[in-house]
Amino acid sequence: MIALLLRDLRLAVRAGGGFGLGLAFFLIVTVLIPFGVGPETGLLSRIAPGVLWIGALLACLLSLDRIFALDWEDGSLDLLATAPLPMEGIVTIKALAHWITTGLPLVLAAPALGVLLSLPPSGYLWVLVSLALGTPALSVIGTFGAALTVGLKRGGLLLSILVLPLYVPTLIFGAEVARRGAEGLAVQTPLLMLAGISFGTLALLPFASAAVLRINLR
Amino acid sequence: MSIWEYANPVKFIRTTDRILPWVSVAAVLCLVTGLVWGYFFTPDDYRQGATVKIIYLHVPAALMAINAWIMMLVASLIWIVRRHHVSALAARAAAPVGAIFTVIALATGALWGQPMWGTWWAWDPRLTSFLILFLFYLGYMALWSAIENDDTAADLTSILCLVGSVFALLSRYAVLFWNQGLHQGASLSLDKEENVADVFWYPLLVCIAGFVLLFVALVFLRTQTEIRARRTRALLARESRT
Amino acid sequence: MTVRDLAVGRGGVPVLEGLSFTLAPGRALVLRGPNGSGKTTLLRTIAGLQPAFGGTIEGAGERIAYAAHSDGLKSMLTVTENLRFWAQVFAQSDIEPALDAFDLRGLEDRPAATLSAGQKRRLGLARLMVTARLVWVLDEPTVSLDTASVARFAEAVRGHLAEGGSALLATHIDLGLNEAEVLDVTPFKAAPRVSLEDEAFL
Amino acid sequence: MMPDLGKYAFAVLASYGVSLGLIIVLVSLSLRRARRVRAELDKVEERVKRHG
Repeated sequence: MIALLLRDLRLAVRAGGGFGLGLAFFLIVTVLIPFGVGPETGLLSRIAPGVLWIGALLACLLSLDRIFALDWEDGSLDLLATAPLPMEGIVTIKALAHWITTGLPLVLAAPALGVLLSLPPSGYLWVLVSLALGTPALSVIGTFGAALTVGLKRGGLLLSILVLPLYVPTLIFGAEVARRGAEGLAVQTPLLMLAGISFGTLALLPFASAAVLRINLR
Repeated sequence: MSIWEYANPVKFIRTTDRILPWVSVAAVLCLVTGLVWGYFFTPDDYRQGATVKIIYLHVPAALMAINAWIMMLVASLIWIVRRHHVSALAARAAAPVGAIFTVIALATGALWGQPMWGTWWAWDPRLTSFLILFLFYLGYMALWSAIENDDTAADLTSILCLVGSVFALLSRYAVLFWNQGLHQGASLSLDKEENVADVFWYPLLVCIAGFVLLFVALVFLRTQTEIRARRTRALLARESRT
Repeated sequence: MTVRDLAVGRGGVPVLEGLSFTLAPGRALVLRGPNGSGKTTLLRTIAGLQPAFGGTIEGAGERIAYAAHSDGLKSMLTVTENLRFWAQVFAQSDIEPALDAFDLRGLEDRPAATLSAGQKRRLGLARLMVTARLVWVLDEPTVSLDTASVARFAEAVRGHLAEGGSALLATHIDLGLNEAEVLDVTPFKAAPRVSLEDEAFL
Repeated sequence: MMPDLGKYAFAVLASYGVSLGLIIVLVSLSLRRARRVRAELDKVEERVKRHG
């Protein structure tokens, strides 16, 4: 399993697309927002936590279809399915690799982009914490969507339609933590809910993803 | 004689063919009675004025939008556990009906909200939940139509329906937490005295019955259609193979 | 491995049925049959990728190493990295014999993207040797191999058999594996029938 | 006979219009597809019967 993780990470580094693409998209979204809503600092600092969350979510969405598509095309997915790894393990590792190549860079870049949106100083910590806690859930849910659409030719758009409604609870609680943190309010309740969603999806959703993947391989 | 006999497509078509006319007539009767009663023969509410008449569409549609999803969930579970084709096709047939009911609930809600709250759309928990429910319906239908093999599609959509149900519930609580909302409490509960006066309550009940019957009739009809379409494909496949 | 009265199908349509054979250790079995006769479906079923319609398969599962038309190579990784990855997945570490057997010396550090079709195929087959699995299930293993490479491949299979392994191959060309038994799947062709999932509607 | 809807006429009428319109569209689409699929099936069944 470690080998699979290392291979996916190595591929992401070599192919370039992995780390760079999501980050660049995140940057573009956050840079475009002030052009859209105007440069007024007060407004920007108020919407900054939400914008950072939306940007991270969209950047994450962008790379979902790559989770299984390449392995499907070159036949590795068939071979992995006959390997002594449990399918649940494979999808979990795939989600983890996606998080490390996409989610983690987004988490780390968020404070830097927060500067561009004049995020209040009290917000940096909570944006970082909420994204660090929430992006794994985004990767795991996204892996489920990618497994659903793996054999389809134009699965990209369908994947977004399927995954976006599933992202709603994570987005609401994550952005709420970031917003309350930025405004100096208590964050305990949404933070606990966000953690609950993350751990819950991490524990349960791989079973659904594995079942879906088996159906798609047959 | 067990209920599972009706899972046989032929048996299902034969049975529903007998029931369908009655259900359809009953649905039309109930809807016409309820709506006419509600529209022409009920007084205006002292607070909401004539807009109270929207209740006869809004509440039943909203109720059935949720119940349709629950029915799809049950049908999906039956498909996963017992693999009865009729069950999977019934879930497929119910999805567009549920989606349309969701749109009706949203549209009437917006039209009601405009004079009451002074805005077409508020990110009120209930409205937002229905919007999310609508997105779930869209995704579900899109997945059905994207996959060519019928059984694979049935398998994948049932799992999506299961997972989606969990996330829909989660969204419901998330949205409640996120915005406490303008919407009045449920207009309908078992202790009706608290909410709706009898004058509004009885026509509303008839309308709800009408929507339920309409849903049943549409699902029967559409499931029959799906079964016939599958049968046509199966016959053509057999023809080309022999 | 023993297969008894196996029925397999594609997209719900039965393709082969009533298939029985035994593959003893040290033996090889070559499947023959025209295109579309269901060899690939049979091999996928035996490899556990799709459920059988009927019959039993014993001694498969965790003992099988499967190789299909596509090699599952990552073009961005080098030859050694590709091999080492599969070795690790199967909890092995020694990739040297595989490199030797398929004449991949000198190519070790080349990314798989720069290999020729035949070289890629050899790398894909070398993967089998690092799985340490007893039963090789191979689907058209000799596609895009030249005569010398085919001979090398036959040698590798022979070595595998000598170590007590066995091999199940679907192929059209003569590998020079004289000891292999041949099974023509044509007689087991399933009667023309609609798919099982459609049957409920007829 | 017509109830006086007062200033809420638009909201009420539009609600009824939109809802009934959507229901009618849904029902007629379902009916049309039902009829088409049934006709197609009948045709295929007829042919299958004739050819044995």
